[in-house]
This record gives sequence, C-alpha cells and structure tokens, in this order.
Amino acid sequence: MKGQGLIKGLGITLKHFFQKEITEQYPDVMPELAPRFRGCLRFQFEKCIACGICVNNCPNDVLSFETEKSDKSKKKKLLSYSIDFQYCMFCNLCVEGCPTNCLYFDHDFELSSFEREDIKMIYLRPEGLDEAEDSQAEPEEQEDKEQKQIEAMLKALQKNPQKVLSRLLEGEEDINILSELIQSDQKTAGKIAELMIKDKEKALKVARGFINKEKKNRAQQEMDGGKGGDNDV
Amino acid sequence: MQEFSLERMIQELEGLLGDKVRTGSDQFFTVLYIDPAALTILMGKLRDEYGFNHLANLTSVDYGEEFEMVYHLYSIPDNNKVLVKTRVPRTLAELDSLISLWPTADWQEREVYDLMGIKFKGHPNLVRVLLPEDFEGHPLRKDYLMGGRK
Amino acid sequence: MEALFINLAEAFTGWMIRLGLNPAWAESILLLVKWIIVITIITVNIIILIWLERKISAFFQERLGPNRLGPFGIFQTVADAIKLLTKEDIVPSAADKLIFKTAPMFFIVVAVMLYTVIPMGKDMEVINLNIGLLFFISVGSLSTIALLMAGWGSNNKWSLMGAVRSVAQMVSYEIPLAFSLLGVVMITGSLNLQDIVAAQDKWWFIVLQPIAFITYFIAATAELNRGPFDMPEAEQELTGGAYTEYTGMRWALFFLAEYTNLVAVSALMATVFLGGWQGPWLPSWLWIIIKTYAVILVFFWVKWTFPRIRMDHLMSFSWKVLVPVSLGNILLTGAGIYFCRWMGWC
Amino acid sequence: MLETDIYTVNVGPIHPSTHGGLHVEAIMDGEIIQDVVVHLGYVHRSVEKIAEGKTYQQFVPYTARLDYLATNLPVLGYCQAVEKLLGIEVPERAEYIRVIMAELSRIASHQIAISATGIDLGATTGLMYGMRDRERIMNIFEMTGGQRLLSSYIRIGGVAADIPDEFIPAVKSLVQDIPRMMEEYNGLMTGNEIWAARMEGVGILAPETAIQYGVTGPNLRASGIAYDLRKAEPYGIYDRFDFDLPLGKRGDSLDRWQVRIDEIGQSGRIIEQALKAMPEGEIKAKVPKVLKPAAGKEVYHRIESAKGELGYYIVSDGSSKPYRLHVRAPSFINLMVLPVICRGGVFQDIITNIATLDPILGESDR
Repeated sequence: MKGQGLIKGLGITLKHFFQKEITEQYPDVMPELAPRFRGCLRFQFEKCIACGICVNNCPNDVLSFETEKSDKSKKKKLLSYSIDFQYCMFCNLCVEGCPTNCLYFDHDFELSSFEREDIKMIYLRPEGLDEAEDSQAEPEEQEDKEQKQIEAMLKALQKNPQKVLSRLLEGEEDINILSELIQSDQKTAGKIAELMIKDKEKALKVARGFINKEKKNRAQQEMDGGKGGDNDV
Repeated sequence: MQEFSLERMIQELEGLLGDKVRTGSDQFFTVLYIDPAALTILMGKLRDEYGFNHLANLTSVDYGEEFEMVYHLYSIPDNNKVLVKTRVPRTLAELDSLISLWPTADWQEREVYDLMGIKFKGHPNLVRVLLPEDFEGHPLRKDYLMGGRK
Repeated sequence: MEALFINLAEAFTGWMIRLGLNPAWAESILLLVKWIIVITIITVNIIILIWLERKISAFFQERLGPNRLGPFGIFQTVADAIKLLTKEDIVPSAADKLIFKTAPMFFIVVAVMLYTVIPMGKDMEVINLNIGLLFFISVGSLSTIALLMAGWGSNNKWSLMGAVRSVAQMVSYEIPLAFSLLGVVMITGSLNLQDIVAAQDKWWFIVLQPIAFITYFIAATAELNRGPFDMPEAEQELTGGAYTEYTGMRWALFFLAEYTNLVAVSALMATVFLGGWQGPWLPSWLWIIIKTYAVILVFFWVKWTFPRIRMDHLMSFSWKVLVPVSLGNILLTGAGIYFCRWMGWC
Repeated sequence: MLETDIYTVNVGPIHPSTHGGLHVEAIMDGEIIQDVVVHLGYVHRSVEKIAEGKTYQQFVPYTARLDYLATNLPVLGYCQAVEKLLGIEVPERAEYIRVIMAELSRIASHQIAISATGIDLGATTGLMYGMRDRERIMNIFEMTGGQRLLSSYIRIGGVAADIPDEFIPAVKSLVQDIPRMMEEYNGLMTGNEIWAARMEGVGILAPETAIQYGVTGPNLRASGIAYDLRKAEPYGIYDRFDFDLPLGKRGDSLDRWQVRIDEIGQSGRIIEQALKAMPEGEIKAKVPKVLKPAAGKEVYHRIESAKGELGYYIVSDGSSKPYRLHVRAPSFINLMVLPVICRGGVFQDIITNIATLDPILGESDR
C-alpha cells in the first residue's frame, strides 16, 4: 500500500519529538573531554634537554628552539622555544618522541585569536633557572618527601583532628566544626592536610572558608527546621 | 576461455611482441616492461584475452632522463594482477592514450599530464584536471622546486 | 468573553463619539486602528511561528533549538528580524530593478489580503463575502505572480528556475485545491465561509469529506511551497531558488509572506474542514486559533519528516493522482447528496 | 515547435550539495541534463609532492587528511603500504585494534554519506539522526587517538597507544545499537515513497560500465558485482572475519544508498568478532627511528576504503623519504562516472547522484 512508508516516517519523527535532546550547550557547559584529548600544545621549560627530536619529528616545522653552548658543562643551554601553532596538525608525533615529557597537550581547545601573531607561542628561558640547575637540588626527591609528609599529616588529622587543628586555628567552636567536617569528608581532609604542609597561610584561609560555609549551612538547616516546628536548638 | 595462467600469458606475449616486451618480477607483482610503441597492443591483449578488465592505477615516476609510466592491472572477479611499465624520454614525453581500452584512464591520464607533463596521443580532452588552467610547470617533476613557507 | 473584541471596538467608538467626534470619523479611525492591530498581530504571530517552527523542528531532531535569547529562546526571531532590518539591501546590478523591488511587497500584500474573508469567530470577519471561498482561492493564486516577478527580476538562473518551477507547481495544484473544496460547497450550497461553518454544527466536514481533506492538505502544502514541495526555494538544489538574490528585509518579507500564507491556509482548513470557530466552552475566536495552530503543527511535522519530491513527480502527481481523485470526490459527493435526498435524510 | 536553447548551470564550487569544492557544469535542455562536466582541484594540496619532502613517519598525519570522514582508513592503507615495503610484522593486538578502528571509520563515513544524502534530498531530519549516531564514533576516536576527526592513531608498525579501558564498553554498546540505527534510517528514508521515487532508476550504473570506469567500493557493489578487497585480497587480518557483501540489483541510486546502510551492519559484525578475538600483547612492532627501505623497491598496496579501492604506490630510493608516492584515490575515479549516470536525467538527479556516489573532495583532489 502506497503511503505506508510516509506514515512510518511520521511515526519515527514523532517518537523522537518526545525523546530527550542530545544537544551539548557548549559555551555554557563545557564538553567532557577524553583524557587523551589533544587541545593546545604546551611546553615545560625546566624539563627540556634541547635534544631536538621533537623538531625532527614534526611534519610541519611547527617547533623550533634556540640553544647556547654552556661553558661549565657539556650540556646545551636552551634559550627559547617557540611553537608556531598555526601549522600544527595535532598529530602527537612530537609528544611521543620527547624523552623527558616536556611537551604535552592540554585540554584547552579554544585556540582562536584575532591576530596571527598571537597564535605563535614563544617560551623564553625563565629567570632563576640557572641557579636551580646549579644547585642540583633534585626536585623529584623533594616532592617525594613532601608527599610522605602530607600522608602523615592526613593520618594524624583523621585520628585526632582537634589536636592537629589547634595548631592551625583558634577558637574551640571552629576547631570542632572543622574536625567534624574532616571526619565526614575525605576530600576536605586531604586538601587541608596538603595545604598545611605546603602553605600554612593558605591552609588557614581555606579552613576559614570551610568553616563559614558549614556555619551557614547549619544556620539554614536551623531555619528550615524551625519552620517545621522543631525548636530544640 | 582457457584457465588463466601467468606463465602461459608471458610466453604468449613474448612470442607475439618479441623483444619489445621484457618480463621481470618483484616481491608483489609480475612486471611487464614494454616499449611505448607497443603499449596499446599489449594492453589490448591483456584486457581482451587475459581478462584484465580493471585498470586500478595509472601513474608516472620521474627518473631524470626518463619518465616511467606505471599501470597496475587487475581482473575482476578472478583478482589476477600484473604490473606494466614503460618508459618515455623526458625530451619527448609522449605516449598513446589508453582511454579507448579503459575509460577510467581519462582523468588518470589527465592527472599525469597535469602533474608530470606527459602528453597522451589520442586523448580527446587533455587539459589540466587538478591544477588551474593557467598554472605553469608540472609539480611532480623532480626539477620543480617547492616554494617554502616564509 | 465571546464578544470581547466586538465590545472593545464598540466601547472605543463610543468613547470617541463622547469626545465629540463625528460618528463617521470615529468609524474611519476605528478602521485604521483595526488595520494597525491586524498588521501587528500578523507580524507578531509570524515571529512566534518562526520561533515555533525552529523549536519544533529541533525537537523532531533531538536538538534544543533556539534557547539563548529570552525564555526558551523566544526572542531569537526578534533578534533575527532586527539583524535582517539592519542588513545591507543589495540589488544586483543586472537585475530588473522595479520588478525585483516590488516582488516581495506584492507577495506580502497578497498574503495579507487572504485574511479578509476568514471568519475569526462568531460574526468576526473583515467582510462577510458571499463568494468568500472563491475570493480566497483566486487571491491565493496571485502569489505565483510575485514569485515569478522575483525569479525574473533577479536575472539569475537559479532564481528563474525556481520561479518557473513554482509557477508550474502552483498552477497545477490550484486545480485539485479548488476541486477538493467543491465537495464542501456542494453540501452547503454556499461559497460564504460563515455558512460553511454554520453547516458544520453537527458533523465536521473532515468526517463527511475525508478524501477532500487529504487532497486539500496535499495541494495546500504545494500551494504554500512548504516541504516536501518546496520547489521554488530548494536550498540544496537551487541554492535558494527565487529568493537567491534577495538580502535583508526584502528576503525577510518573502519569509513573512510565506508564513502569513501558511496561517491563512491553515485557518481556511480549520474553517472548512474542522468546524471553524465552533466548539464548546471556549470563546469562538479561541477555537479557531487552536484549530489553526493544530493544522500548522501538522504542516511542520510533515515538512520535517519528508524529503523533497522531484519536479516531474510533483507534476505527474498533481495531474495523474490529485486531479482525478478530487474529481472523483465531486462525483461521490454528488451521488451521496442525491442518495440522501432520495432517502429523505436531508 | 518552439525553438529551445541549451544552457549551462554551474553547480558549485560553492553550492550546498557538492560536499566540498566540487564544480559540476550541467549542460541543460530545460530540466533535462544533456551533459555534465566535472571540474576538480578546488581543494588540491599537492599531497604527492609534499610526501616527497617528508619522512615516512612524518607523512602519516597527512594521509588522515585525504579522506577526512573515514580518517583511519587512508592512514591504515599508507601504514600497511610502508610496512609491506619494509617487511614489518605488526603485532596481533595491533591488527585487531586496527580492524576495529577501520570498521568504525567505515561506519562513520557511511553515516556521513547517508545523512548528507538526506539533507541533499531535503530530509533534514535524516541528516541530524545520522550525525547524532556518528557522534558516538567520534567520541570513541577521541578517547583512543585524542582527536575526533583526524586522529592519527594508526602508526607504522602498529597503533599509537593501547586502547583505554572505556573503549570496549563504548564500542560494544555502539555495535549493539547499529540495528536500531539502520532501522531508523530505513524507516525515515528508504521506506519513504517520496525517497524511493527520487532514487529508484536514477543514475543507473551498469556493471560493465562500472568496471570500465574503474568504479570501486560500495558503488561497484551496488551494481551487483561482489568485489571487495577485504575478501578478494584480504589485507591485514581480514581473512579471519565472517561477513557478507551487500549487493545491489539495479545499480541505481537507491541501491547505492541501500548498500551503504547494509554495510554499516556488516561492519558491526566484523567489529563484534574482532572484539571477541582480540588478544593481549604488544601494540606496536619494533620500528627503527629512521625508516630506510631498500633503494629501487616499490610497492602498490590497496585497501577497501569506505569509498572504494584506495591504493598507495610508493617508490623508494633508499633514503628516509619516499622517492615517489601516488595515491589511487577512489573518489577521484568514482567521480569520473558522474557524467555517464547523469545524462538524460532531470536537474535534481545531479544532486542525488553526487550524494549517492559519495565522493570526498579531500581525497579526489589530494
């Protein structure tokens, strides 16, 4: 019977009329990107050993760098590194070749700019890098040490929060509130532990933030509870 | 038609064309090197008598003094394959067109003309296909240098 | 509620007379006000309709549609209209300028004229014409000329092809369109639209004339140049057809006129086949609006489901299917009426 | 009789339905097509010349830009050609991943063909449904290769990285949904009478003409010839899979369209089997940093791309860069048949025929 196909088509569109929309509201809601997503190519100056593999791997001459022969050591000294991003094909060949992982793609994909010159990214030698290299303080070891400290702190925090927090905060009430929070929420505990080791001032600020928020929450709950006729507090 | 056999085909072709055809083989193909003058005869035989109805690929390579034309022939559905090569001198880059045997040679020959500058005799519409009509030179020749980015 | 608009108009005239105006003057001022209101309502209605179509087509395609400007993106079309108004008005140098410029105006004037005869409620129409239906069909067919003017004036192959197609299409679909309405006219014995509505107090004509309804729906879709019959525009083939060369507000006028036509034809369909303004509980003018919108939604649904038909199929469908079927319907209706009289039912 | 005149209409290079920069000059007598002249080259990038200046590895990302809608297929073809040239053995697991990615690309390409045909014929909703389903494949590409459209994921010797954990569930759910997708395309478009009327008997390509003109891929199979390189000359590990070749009977547009839809289902079957049989192990063979094939060695490797027979002819001169690289682009050769199938039809058939031939201009113009 002619016309059956037409009616079937109408049925399909009608079915979809009531289905959930699949639109991503992009600028308002950022898309979820896969971990491997290649957005903008970034460079870490400290890690680069100026081997030139990335430049050789690049199909499109995007990468270039300048070096200087150092007097003290045999190592070449990297002066600047530039990424002419307008020619990049996002093929990942430079990142795969890099022996020290100093090149990486981040998730920033909004790469348009008004000027052609803005696309080119030039990394200059950061000041103070020479001294850091000379002192030869192994940054990895330091990091490890810090990590251990943070872990220890976290344990202490969970075991006996009042005592640990009294080093940070003043006021009985605040300490109690925060310790309750820490025991109930792992994330908060981790954050505060990390900050207490790294930067005490910031830790104080963050802790105050948490306490104020919690206080507000409680006040809100009381209000709501009060309306319901619960006048215990 | 008889059962297809590569050896018999080579024998017959050598008998027919004498020293104009030379056979060889590489890892993947049996190669027939043919004098450009006898190209259409050989191709006609290959198509009509040995069933190579599918001219898969037609291209050219620049070897300095000479251009090499490369034809990859297959048969559908038996999937026999043969590679035909012929060379024309750079100074007189002219060759018979295969358009009467395989219409598919039409644009492929135009592309070779366009990019390599080999002329095909008997092609009804030998104009550039990929590059604009007023383009000068043939970019796939080795002496055509690419302009770099500033 | 029923006589809301009539009372409003009477109150307005009364107020002006009390101010000391000559009753004749008051009448003419009222007419002017009516006109302004009608034009405003048409424009606003179209803006809503365009938004609605975009929204509904989005839902069919599992999208969201316009949703940034205002609640549910309702001001999107307003923004578009402002954009179109401020755009440069390009007239091609090789165009026939007079025809090129007048074509959109002609189109919209014809489209607005259609509203004069449609009963928008009980005793609510601009003119109660005793040949209302005939007037509607004949004025409706004038829009062909506007499209031909646009296509010819643009001096562009795409435009001309679109125009020629639309002329062929609209002339051929005029016939089944008129024929399908004849069945209804035979039953009521009147071309007056109010009479036709009144005749539907028991049975809507969609029940008595289902074949006529379907043929009218198809022919009307073609008359309106809506998908799947959007030959004159055909973006994917003719890059915009008759409207290719138009920009800015001139182009928007075509759009406006198309939607105006859509509303008018849907309203006629509601009047002739769906009982017009008749309906329980709600005031009559609300009923006709509801019915018109229901028909419009079906138009949207069809457009956003079907592919475009091919030109030659379109023509042969009209002449080989629709015309015979609508003629057969006339025959059937005549036989039915004769049978009814013979049985003494009517 | 009225005197009539022949006129030309230029469809493209800027036109909604030419799928890129294709310029078709239609010589018309009223609505009837007398002849069609195709002008190419609007997206010509001289890929073959570029290849002569790049190393074998550096050229890999360029191949993805040939057929950008089926991004993994041209890359697969090129990598296999180079592997053949060098005699590199690819690890089992990599082969299976490659098959899955290639078939996903084929589905993605066919979905574009289907949805683009939808929009070209005025069924806008068809476009949206096709694109919606393709989005899931793009997400899979993003999670494996890091890029949605041009993920240079397949590399010489294997693949760039092992598949992530989310990969297998995502592919499985996609494969499960394929029958539903096909049903939807068929219900919305194929079964529609208007659709069938626009395609049936339009652009008939006889099997003999198809072979003469070197037409390959779904277009050839729609003409009724069971010729698929995955079966005729299995490359990689395609001989291990069980799948059918959907064939057409009339060779018209409707057959070409239907073959593409059915091929999506067959690709789904291949992916299912590959997922089941995929072993653990290495994902990349040991490949030297600098690839130098023996001088004078040459290879012609062809794979069944989404559009047809995609061949790479590579000549080596012993250096790290190819001496000559030629791409046998299926779109380029399939387009040659457009004038043949358009003649005698009406104007709207040009659009239908371009859509169902499914050329991709990045590949045909190179």
